[in-house]
Amino acid sequence: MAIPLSWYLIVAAALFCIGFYGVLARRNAVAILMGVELMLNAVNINFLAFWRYVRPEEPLGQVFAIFVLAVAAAEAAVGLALIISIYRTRKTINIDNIDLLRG
Amino acid sequence: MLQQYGLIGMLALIALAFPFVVVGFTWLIRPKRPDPIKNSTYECGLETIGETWVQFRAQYYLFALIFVVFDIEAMFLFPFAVAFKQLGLFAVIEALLFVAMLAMGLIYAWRKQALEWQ
Amino acid sequence: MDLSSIDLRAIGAWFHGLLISSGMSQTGIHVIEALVGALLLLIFGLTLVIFLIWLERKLAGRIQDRLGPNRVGPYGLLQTVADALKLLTKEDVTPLDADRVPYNLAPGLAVFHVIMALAVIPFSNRVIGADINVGVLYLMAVGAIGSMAALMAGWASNNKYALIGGFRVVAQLLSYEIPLVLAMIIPVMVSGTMRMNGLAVAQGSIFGFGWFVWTLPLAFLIFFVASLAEGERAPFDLLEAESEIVAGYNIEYSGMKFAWFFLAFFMNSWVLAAIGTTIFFGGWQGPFVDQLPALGVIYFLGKTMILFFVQAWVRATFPRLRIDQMMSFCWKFLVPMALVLFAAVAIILKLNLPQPLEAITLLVANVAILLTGVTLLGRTQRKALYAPKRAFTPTIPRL
Amino acid sequence: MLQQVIFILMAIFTLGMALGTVTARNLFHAALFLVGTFAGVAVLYVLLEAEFLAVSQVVVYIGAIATLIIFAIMLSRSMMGKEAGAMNKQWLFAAGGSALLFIVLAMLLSKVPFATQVAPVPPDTIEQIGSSFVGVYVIPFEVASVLLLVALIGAIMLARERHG
Repeated sequence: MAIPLSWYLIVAAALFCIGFYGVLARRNAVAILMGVELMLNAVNINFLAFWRYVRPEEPLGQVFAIFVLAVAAAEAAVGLALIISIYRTRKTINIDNIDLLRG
Repeated sequence: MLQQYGLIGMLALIALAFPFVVVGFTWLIRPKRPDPIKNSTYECGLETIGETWVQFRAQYYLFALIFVVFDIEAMFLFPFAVAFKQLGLFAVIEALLFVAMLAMGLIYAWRKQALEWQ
Repeated sequence: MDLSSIDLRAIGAWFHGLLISSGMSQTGIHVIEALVGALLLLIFGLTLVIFLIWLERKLAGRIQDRLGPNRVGPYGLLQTVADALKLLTKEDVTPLDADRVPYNLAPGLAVFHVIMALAVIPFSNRVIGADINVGVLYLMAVGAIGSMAALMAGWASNNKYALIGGFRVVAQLLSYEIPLVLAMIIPVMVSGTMRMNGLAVAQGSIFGFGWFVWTLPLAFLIFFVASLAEGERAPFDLLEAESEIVAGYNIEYSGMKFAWFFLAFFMNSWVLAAIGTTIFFGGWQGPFVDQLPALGVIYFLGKTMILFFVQAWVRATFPRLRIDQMMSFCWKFLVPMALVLFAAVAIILKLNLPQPLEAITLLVANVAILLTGVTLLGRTQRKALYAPKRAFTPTIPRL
Repeated sequence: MLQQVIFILMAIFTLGMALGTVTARNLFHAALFLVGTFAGVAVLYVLLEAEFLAVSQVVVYIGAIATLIIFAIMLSRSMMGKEAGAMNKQWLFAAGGSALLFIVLAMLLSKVPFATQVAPVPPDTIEQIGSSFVGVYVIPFEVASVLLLVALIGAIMLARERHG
């Protein structure tokens, strides 16, 4: 095959690390969620790369990637609803300021 | 299979470049006489009051939310529909259960008035 | 001359042979063939849209007892060309407060999404840009890019009307995508393929009796209504409700950038008509198409024009809906009906009935669901109409 | 050869867009960069010959999730740059940690010999996926519908504007 498997894995790893950085470093809750979406995408690249290069005759990798997609959508829907609801009561979605539980 | 996508990729390149090439071409031949009033919002000097990016109502979000759930449902149903001919009656009932579950979500949204545009 | 020898495939084969004889590598041939195909599709789309704009204006004029364009060229045929030349040389005003990069990107994306849709449309059995396995879903994906363009335009203009228009139109496009897609799943289920050409092939029995519109008329109706909304056409053209939000998300655009939105609008309608033709009206199928494959293109374009005409007809005659009515109609009427229809068709197909009986059962189920839906809708609407109306509701003061 | 060139270009595009997503000060721009990333990943899926996933990626991520994110940005008026910076205090540590993680992963991945095979993709992959939804993987399939139902109900409860 023209493209070696490790290329895909390295791109996925880079995407995962960028998403990881976004989750750790951003202040805004929506931006953190975007970081999580990047990480989920990286995971999906890995699923599909392994499906293509290890067992293309069986759809397991694709099916799993579809479930990841569904979970990502559910996560985004609930996460963003939470953010909107927090914004409504606290007028901020800056993570540094959301520290109700700190007492 | 990748050959088919070769045409799609080529079309994507051309279709993406073409509008900008034409806009760039008009930039060469069109008149350019900017003035502050013409370039203001509404093109007439009437000032906008307050910030443009005002806060929107949650109604838009609720519709987008219900859409997302049904979008995922469609994505699950398409492979099912393609495989439909090889499946037995029991498999079809399983898929209908899946649809019924989401129909329940729709009914819930209906009952909670999330579908009303207030 | 033997008419049956005219085959569009022959031209492709001749071109392929020409490339091979030039001694190019395999990859080079693929690249050049893809380039030529893509350019052909682009040119086809642009010429088509010039004609469509003229056609729609003329039709709307005739329907509304006006003349329509009649000055430039015979029957005003060159009116669109004149308009295009004017827009090309027009000053292009960019608002100072605009978010420049998304502002300039949005019209390009709007054009991009309609031209991309042309790639999977089967003009005839062999004349198809790319007959991919996931054709129907690909069209959905392309539509998603279109709503992103509207959102970008609305946001980047820095104008409240544009923003409201953008958000409204996205809410509308998203909502109506669901009945549209559910209505498209049903033919996919019957034919067992997502290829656009496969869907057309599956409807090929004698003289159009295999068209899905006969066995699944309700699916077609849902598809058609939803496609009116997806094409942002009256009665669903809330984005350009002049009386409320001036002109929607493209209000701050002028010159060529406005022209791109305009072009995308017309081509989108045509693409939706073409999808409807392929999925429900047998695509390029028609009499003698097996003997003379070139006829397929003519059948396809003719059927698509008829559907486009009906769209234009509806646009010229119907009044506009309010946004709350539009959303209710989608989520409380079309989507439940599409879900019920999906379940009914799935069960009927698994009963293993003999062929003519199955088609009749499908038809009966379609009509029954439609009648039930309309009756329920009428009943609730009547209840709302005759509900006691009072100027104010007296409240009993609580002690 | 051509595939490799396309892969490298798309990988650079995707990663660049992803970097834009995590660094842009304006949240709307970050969301647009995110859309670009999703599109790039979809092209990578096409190169992997997973056409169904490539198209689903565009439908779900660009059509649904990105739109949802942009709506949420509007609803919370969380434009960046107006408040203090986009990054929190620990961003330097986060950058170092992520870079370190990437270096370790990349070294690991380029060393491990995975048992790959060169087999063609079966033409009926989509049928396989469809029949496995209602066959082998029927329980995840039904659980996914429950998950979506629960997400819908929960999100409506959270996002609804309460009256009175």
